[in-house]
Amino acid sequence: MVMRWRCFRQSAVVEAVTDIRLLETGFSPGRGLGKFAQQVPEAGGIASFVGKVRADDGVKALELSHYEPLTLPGMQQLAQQTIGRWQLDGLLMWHRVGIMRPNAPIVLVSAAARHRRDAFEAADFVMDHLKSDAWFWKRERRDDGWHWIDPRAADHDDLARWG
Amino acid sequence: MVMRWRCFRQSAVVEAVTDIRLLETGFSPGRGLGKFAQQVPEAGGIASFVGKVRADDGVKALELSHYEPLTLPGMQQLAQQTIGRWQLDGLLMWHRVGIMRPNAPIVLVSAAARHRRDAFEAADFVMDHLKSDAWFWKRERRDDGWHWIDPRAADHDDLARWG
Amino acid sequence: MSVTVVFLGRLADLAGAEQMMEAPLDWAGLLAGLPEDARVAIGDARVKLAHNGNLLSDREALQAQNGDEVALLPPVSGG
Amino acid sequence: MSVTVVFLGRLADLAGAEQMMEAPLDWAGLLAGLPEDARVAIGDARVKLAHNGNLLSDREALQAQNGDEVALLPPVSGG
Repeated sequence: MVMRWRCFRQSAVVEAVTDIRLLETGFSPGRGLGKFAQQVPEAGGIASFVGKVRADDGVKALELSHYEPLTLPGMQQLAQQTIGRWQLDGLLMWHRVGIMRPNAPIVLVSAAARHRRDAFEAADFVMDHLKSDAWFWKRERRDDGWHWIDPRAADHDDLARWG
Repeated sequence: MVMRWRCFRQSAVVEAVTDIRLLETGFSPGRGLGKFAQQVPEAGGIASFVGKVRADDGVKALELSHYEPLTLPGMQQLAQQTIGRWQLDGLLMWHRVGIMRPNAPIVLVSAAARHRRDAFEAADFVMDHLKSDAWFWKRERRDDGWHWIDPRAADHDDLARWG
Repeated sequence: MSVTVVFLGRLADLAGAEQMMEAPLDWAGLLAGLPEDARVAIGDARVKLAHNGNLLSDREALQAQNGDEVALLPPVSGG
Repeated sequence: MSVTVVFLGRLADLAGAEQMMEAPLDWAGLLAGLPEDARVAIGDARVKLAHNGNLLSDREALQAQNGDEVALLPPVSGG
């Protein structure tokens, strides 16, 4: 599942390790980050984000559904777009699907770069796009049953920052 | 070394787990992040940054020196400032001192928050301040001996973003 | 001689996760095969349509043949 | 009757990591106790001075007594 992409960026060929996965079962963010870091020894910095199912608000479970023919290809396109925009040594993007319990990790994004700003901005960019511009549908189970969740207005505002 | 701070933020008392350390020996960012995540179960998101000694440029070793009476208190003040500015469930800030080999982790920052933007911005803010506004002096050993490193102009520009 | 129609997100609550419809299938035929409340929900122009895994820029231009898969995709939420 | 003077960063290359100077010690006395190249380096106004762990806003106001610690801190770099 780990691949190397070659993309043209400002007339220079750049190569970055990518690791893009849709996961049907739970994963350990710490172990995922540890292994990713070993694959990008040249990187001076790695910025990461872990999103979890919140353990409050009376949510008993969260279900993320996806559409196979679009969701993973969409994540791969997002990775290529990100690699084309920032100078990265590597980009990891793992996203859960299926039913998750509170506190379970949903998403892990990690961007490795020579320079700190590239790593931070790339991780931030990927998260904003996964959050409101990727093919996932989310519903929560509460005491009174399942409820579909729409993106918050703040998510659209976040996305708009990238132009 | 794990403490809870109480700070006043916009007239509300906020409480955040803080874990601020100066480390004389090597550490595992993955394990550090794993343990930190367990202490902030309420957080929906955790943004992190790992900075490592670069494995290129002919650098054989890096030495970070500090001044005991100022360095750790300065990091604790930075933590309180960060907790006062963003709504966080927790903030981890570990910084190595001493002599390090290429690829060794130098710094680990992790910010846990209910909302993604708070976590990203807090981690970014802390890194910018540790990089050019904290009491560390850095020198590299190359084939021809030790060389002191000054902050890059880009680091001062990064810091200026926060006003 | 049929087309598989897949319903994502809250549309699945109104029309089931999947239906078989008679081929060939165009936009009018798709609407005609749906229960009233699903038809109303699909009236929202933000609902996208994919034909064999490709998004259609004009969903009303749908022309699906036997064995094809069509998916109706409401606005997403993730992360 | 002495003051410990600590030199950080590249100042340590010019003056050693630590020196003992006679107490009481003021700014003129500190400068007088330094080798020429360290005195030149400290002429840079970005070099800060800490007295018993507290930064002085005006380093020339230094008044250190027996047993005190004074530190000379050049511009930092970290991360």
